[in-house]
Amino acid sequence: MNLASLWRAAAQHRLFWPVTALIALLALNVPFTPGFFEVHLKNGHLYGSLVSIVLFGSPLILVAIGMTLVIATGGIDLSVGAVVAISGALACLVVSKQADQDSVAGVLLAFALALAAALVCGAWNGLLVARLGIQPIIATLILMVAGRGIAQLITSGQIITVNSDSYSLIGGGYWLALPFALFVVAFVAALSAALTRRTALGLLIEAVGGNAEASRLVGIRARRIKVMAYVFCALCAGVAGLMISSNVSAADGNNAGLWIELDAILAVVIGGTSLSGGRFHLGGTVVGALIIQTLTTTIYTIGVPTQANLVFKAVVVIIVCLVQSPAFRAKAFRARAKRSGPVPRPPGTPADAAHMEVSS
Amino acid sequence: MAEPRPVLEMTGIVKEFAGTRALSGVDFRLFPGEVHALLGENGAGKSTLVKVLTGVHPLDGGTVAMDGQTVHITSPLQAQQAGISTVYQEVNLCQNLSVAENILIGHEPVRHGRILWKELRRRAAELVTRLGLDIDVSATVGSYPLAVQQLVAIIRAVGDAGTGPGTRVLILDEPTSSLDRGEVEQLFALMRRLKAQGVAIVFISHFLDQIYEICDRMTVLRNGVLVGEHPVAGLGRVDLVKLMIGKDLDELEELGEHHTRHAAGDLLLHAEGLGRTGGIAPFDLDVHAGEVVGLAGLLGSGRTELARLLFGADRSDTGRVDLDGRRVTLRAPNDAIGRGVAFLSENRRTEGLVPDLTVRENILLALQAARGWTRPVPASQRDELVAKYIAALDIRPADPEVRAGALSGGNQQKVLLARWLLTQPKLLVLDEPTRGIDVGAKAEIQKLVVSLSEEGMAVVYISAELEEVLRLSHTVAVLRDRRLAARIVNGPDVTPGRILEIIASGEHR
Amino acid sequence: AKKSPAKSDGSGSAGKPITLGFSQVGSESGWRAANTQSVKDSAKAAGINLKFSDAQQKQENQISAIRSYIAQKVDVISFSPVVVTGWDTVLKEAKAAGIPVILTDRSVETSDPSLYVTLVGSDFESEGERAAHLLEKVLAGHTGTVKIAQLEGTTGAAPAIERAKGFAKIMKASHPDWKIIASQSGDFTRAGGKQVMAAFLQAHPDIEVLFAHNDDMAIGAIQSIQAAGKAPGKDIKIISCDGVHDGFVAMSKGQINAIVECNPLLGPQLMDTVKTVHAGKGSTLPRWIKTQESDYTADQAAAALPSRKY
Amino acid sequence: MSQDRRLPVLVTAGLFVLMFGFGAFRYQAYGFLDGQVFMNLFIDNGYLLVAAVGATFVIITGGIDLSVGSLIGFTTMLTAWLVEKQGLPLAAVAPIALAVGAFAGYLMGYVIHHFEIEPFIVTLAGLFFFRGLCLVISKESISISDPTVDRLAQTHVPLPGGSFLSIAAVVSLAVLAVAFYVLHHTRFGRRVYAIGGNEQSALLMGLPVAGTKIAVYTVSGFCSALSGLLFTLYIQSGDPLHAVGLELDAIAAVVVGGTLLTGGSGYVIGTLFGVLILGLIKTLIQFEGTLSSWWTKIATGVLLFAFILIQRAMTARRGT
Ligand SMILES: Nc1ncnc2c1ncn2[C@@H]1O[C@H](COP(=O)(O)OP(=O)(O)OP(=O)(O)O)[C@@H](O)[C@H]1O
Ligand SMILES: Nc1ncnc2c1ncn2[C@@H]1O[C@H](COP(=O)(O)OP(=O)(O)OP(=O)(O)O)[C@@H](O)[C@H]1O
Ligand SMILES: [Mg+2]
Ligand SMILES: [Mg+2]
Repeated sequence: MNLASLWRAAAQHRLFWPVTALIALLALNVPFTPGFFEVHLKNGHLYGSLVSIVLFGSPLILVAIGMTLVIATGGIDLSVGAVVAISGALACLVVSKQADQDSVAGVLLAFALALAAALVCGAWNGLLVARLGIQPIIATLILMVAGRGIAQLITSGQIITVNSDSYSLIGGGYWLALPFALFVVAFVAALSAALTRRTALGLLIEAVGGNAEASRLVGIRARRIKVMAYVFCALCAGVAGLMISSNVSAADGNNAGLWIELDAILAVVIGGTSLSGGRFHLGGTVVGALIIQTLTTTIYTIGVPTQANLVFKAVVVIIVCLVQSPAFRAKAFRARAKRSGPVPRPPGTPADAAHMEVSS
Repeated sequence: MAEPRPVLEMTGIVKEFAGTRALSGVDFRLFPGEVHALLGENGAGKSTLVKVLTGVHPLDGGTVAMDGQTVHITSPLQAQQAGISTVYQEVNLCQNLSVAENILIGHEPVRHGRILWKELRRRAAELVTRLGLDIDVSATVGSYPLAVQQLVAIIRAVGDAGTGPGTRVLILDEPTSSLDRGEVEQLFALMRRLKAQGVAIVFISHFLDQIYEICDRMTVLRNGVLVGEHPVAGLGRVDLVKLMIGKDLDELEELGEHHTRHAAGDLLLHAEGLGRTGGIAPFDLDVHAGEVVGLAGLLGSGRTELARLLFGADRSDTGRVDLDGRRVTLRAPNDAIGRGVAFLSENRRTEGLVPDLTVRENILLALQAARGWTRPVPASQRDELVAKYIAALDIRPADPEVRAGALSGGNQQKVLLARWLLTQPKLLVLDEPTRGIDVGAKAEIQKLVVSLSEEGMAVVYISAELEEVLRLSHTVAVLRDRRLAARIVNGPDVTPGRILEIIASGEHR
Repeated sequence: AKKSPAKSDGSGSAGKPITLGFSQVGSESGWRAANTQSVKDSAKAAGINLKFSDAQQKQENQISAIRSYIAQKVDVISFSPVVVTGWDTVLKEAKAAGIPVILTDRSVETSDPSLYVTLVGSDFESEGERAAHLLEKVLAGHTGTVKIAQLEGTTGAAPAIERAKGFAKIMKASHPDWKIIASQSGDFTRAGGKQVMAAFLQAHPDIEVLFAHNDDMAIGAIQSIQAAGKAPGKDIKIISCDGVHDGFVAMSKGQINAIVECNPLLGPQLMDTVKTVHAGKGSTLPRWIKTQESDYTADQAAAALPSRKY
Repeated sequence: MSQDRRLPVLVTAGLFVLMFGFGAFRYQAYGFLDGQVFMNLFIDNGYLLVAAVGATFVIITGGIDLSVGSLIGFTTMLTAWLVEKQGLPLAAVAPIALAVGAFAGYLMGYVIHHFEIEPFIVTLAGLFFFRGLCLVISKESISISDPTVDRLAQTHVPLPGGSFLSIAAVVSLAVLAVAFYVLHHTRFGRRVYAIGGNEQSALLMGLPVAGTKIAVYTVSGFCSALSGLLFTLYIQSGDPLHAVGLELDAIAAVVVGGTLLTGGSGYVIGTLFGVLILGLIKTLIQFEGTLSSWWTKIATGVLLFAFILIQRAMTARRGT
């Protein structure tokens, strides 16, 4: 009885369904990869499926975290993929130009330049959206197209290889036997949580996303807030770019971060943040990103034939979204327990009921 | 004694929302050809009852019967088909469509599926004039102020009550909340006509005089419970109020005429030739600390526009403003806010509330915006402040963590008021603050205004109710055709009649 | 107007330099970039006035590019098809306008062979076969089953399909004991190769051979193999295609056992062909001018490395 | 007010003319002024126009449809497969393809409305799903040798002045006309705008919101399929990688045409100019003919930016 109530409490929690989905997806691997959950020490660092999920998933998590804030302001950022490519390309270019590629100073310089570039990209998006009032999707589409070109311009279409242990640390290296990327992600996540929840930034962002005109009339400097969101998002993408390039010790201006924006947005929504802006949930986003990365890994490990990859992905995504949708669960539930209430509701009514609140 | 059969009978209606139980076992009967008042405090459950009836919210219990047969209405569309047309509390129109379309969408005149636009506009114009309104029906609804939109919503509902598939029941949820006498008269005339045609009308309002003027019978709710069904004639005001809020209401009387205790502080705001083309003609206005300046005028007279200019919500294109004797340029609201001006918009839904945020967050928003994002309000202080104002304004439910969107109309209004009081402004601009607020709360708010002004806060007060304006203000500014026609020092000799005279004639000695 | 002189008639009479309209697939990989560069350089060298456009991997772009070349009345049109099918309409228009067409890099399916003069490029299927033969060399002596993992290129892309086909063909023909136990797309990228390989190693710890459709994926995979505590090139033998510089570096370290060259530097050959065609001697050319390519094994790597230009 | 809302379209049209003039001046030497160059805009972008028209419906309701590109690709594959591998006549295949597309749209609309899942996500799943199905049908491209396809593809609709249009171009213009009529002269069309304006209000006004929303996605699905057929004519082949990322072009075209993604305002005519502008940007870059791969991308971005900037500047002056 006590347990039951505890269960109900858990089921109420926002993260309940995303986490359930994640666990289910992980469990799906076990029959195909018996040792899926095993993690053991291989030449000085942890090794196992879970580790590689975190390792390969961390860039997506970063991008998704940034995307969450942008979406919360009622915007969207399609340019993250391009920013990933730019920052990676720039960093690798700088490192590869150095006499001693291993020198920490040089690598840090590369990081600094890359992030500076990312910052500029973010400011640019912010300018277009907040100052010029261009619709976010189109404003960022511009950088999505041109930015990819800029990245290729930097690498001149080639793949820039670097041989620098200090550079490969951030995305490929290990620290305390754990992937260093894990620490970066943890840091960024903690930072953004603090930035939004310890200060009033989160509240103001949610207000701007929830009702722009009202926010203007209470004197919120919406423009400033939006610019900050886009800059932060670009910075996250920048770091992700460093990770991706460092993970393979090479910058690929052509393909790095290609289509990552879609996965990021997917992660944000699976995490429970609405694309219409307002309330946002960083924790959910992280889980969402992990779900997507797990999905990718699963496709590889359970041997889905290549041509079926996308179908498989689509099906899983839609299932995950369905189980998360209260409307769907309500219907599914009513379908099973055929207790007809006083008024048989046609599909759609609960939806509308939920929306009605505002107008009561 | 043989009663006629009710056209609509709701029995044992139950409605639960996530936390709250909005309706518990309410019975409601409606007879053909009657105007039936649905009364109750804010949050009593009036709108919910309406929404449950019209299928916006699913029922959690009880039955609905029309002409004796049980009906299952599960969407507004079905309600309309069943002959129930409704004006919901918050104006629900499509801002992007023209007035004409908003009135007739769904019933557009068509030939071979092709919309006959001329015919459409003709019909709309006709319906509009029937309510004595003259506006360009091909302009978008969004270009008109709330009051006009409210009228359009009524015209839509009534429109198909006249033309549509034999409307039997007409529901009006606070239709008059921001209309003034002229429009209300027109509306009542129309209601009487429909009543004569045998249409049954549900009328929700917090204006008791209107209830006594137009209604035959009334049903009173309190906290979602039915507390009585009476013929209007049978029940006096005092008893009615007692029935609604469960306690006597003498404060209003004791409040008396405020302006008698006039305390003219030093000049706070001085506007000179301030104006905005298309909005309001250039005007001069002085507001002193501790002074209440009431804006009187008819619908569309420009009160809101004036108020918005004082706050920088719109940019003025002529004139200048001094605050505290210092010249200021009001480019955006936060220029004004920074100098202690606060503005409560008349349009709580689109310009006030952030529905997804909690009550607490909504209340704190203005203060937080002023402090900037780096300096959040300390938790302890925050909760204490919020609790204080929830109590002071008696916001229900008193839980700071509920979604503001889930509050009843009146309570949302209180939340917004709290939001601005929190910032302790020097000048408080209130555009129809008592819109949709129940008698008790209205008295509370009026008392609040009085005490605030006594503590030295300057107030610019807009209300569709002349009496209210006169009761509270030291100075009355009369607007007409979007220009400031007159400024009068309030006193015993200033009566609603006199104001209306000025509005009519447009000049005063 | 731009630097290139206006053309009144298509014939481009002796005085004027030849104008070549070249439509590139896109810039999806380092290989492609090298290919583009080579075309541009050799055009300059050959004094041919090049009109270049990049189709961003979209056939529709390539078609409209070709249309605009027709409208601009260039002397010769050349392009590396994004896909093998669907060119008839636009090629007919070119033919109608009397502009000869040369394909590069990969061929197209047409109803009417006269629609293009010749193809300058490599044969992906044979590359797949050569890869299989190289594997024979590498496995020299080894008998019994061989567990192979395959890193495919972008799903649906011609090189990916053809190389897989060629490899499978030989397997089927002469090596019933070779088994492809895992095969996924690494999108021709290092990141892709690395991620997929990491997953493979989890699910199939017993992989003995890796066939990667290009060097980049192989290089990515090598990193995963090392992370798994195995020795690339020894515990797991690796064969790949292309022969980009980094690939040779890896091979010289013994991490890749053999590479099938797929030469992107076909600019010079292309320009010669263009000249011949423009001189009206197109009929003398073979239908398919194959690019000179060779196979390399680890022992040749060090020697070949300095000479790699891409 | 109503003036203001038509302004973006007018501005877009004006800018298009301006840009075209610029091209004509810059490349007159290369026969840019040859009427055919202009007609090619329609020939080369007809299928995009059809897809964009479908997207316009969705976007006006405040939704979005990302499955466009994949559905087009899928239709090309399906058509090619049925015609070539199954030997069905095109006359039979075309209706099937259209029905499939419409049904796909219907399904997505149903899930979006009844299960309250964001359109972005549902249609994104659609994007993955149909791209996947392409590959499931066949990894390799299938060329169509069917004579009817050939004939349709080669047919030139002659125009005064020696220039010509393709069948696809003509069809796309017809679709545009129909869409315009539906949106502005039928109840359905007005409901689309109403929902975009305020879905709640539309519901409270007693409009059939569910039906309309689902219908809109069905329309978009249908348009994608039709666009896919036109694309098949244009390319005469099915390929699993056809039309990748086309949804973004479609959305961009719609938005550039002055339609708001927030829904409720916009005109299909604007979409036409949006498509023409994107097409023109491509054409200009091709005529420039000296741009490297990456400069092509950068130039595209810059032109798009310049264009939107001017559009903003010209429309903003009127708006509040
Ligand atoms: N969508 C909703 N979700 C949760 N609670 C709701 C919702 N709508 C109304 N309520 C609650 O139901 C109760 C009745 O609300 P309702 O709007 O019916 O009051 P009302 O009588 O119309 O008040 P007012 O006179 O202010 O309009 C209130 O406590 C309100 O908080
Ligand atoms: N009856 C009307 N006819 C035409 N326009 C109107 C009408 N009423 C208001 N307007 C428009 O509203 C604006 C001024 O109205 P405003 O809201 O400032 O007046 P108000 O006195 O505040 O009205 P309300 O009583 O609704 O608050 C002007 O732009 C005017 O065009
Ligand atoms: Mg109410
Ligand atoms: Mg007003």
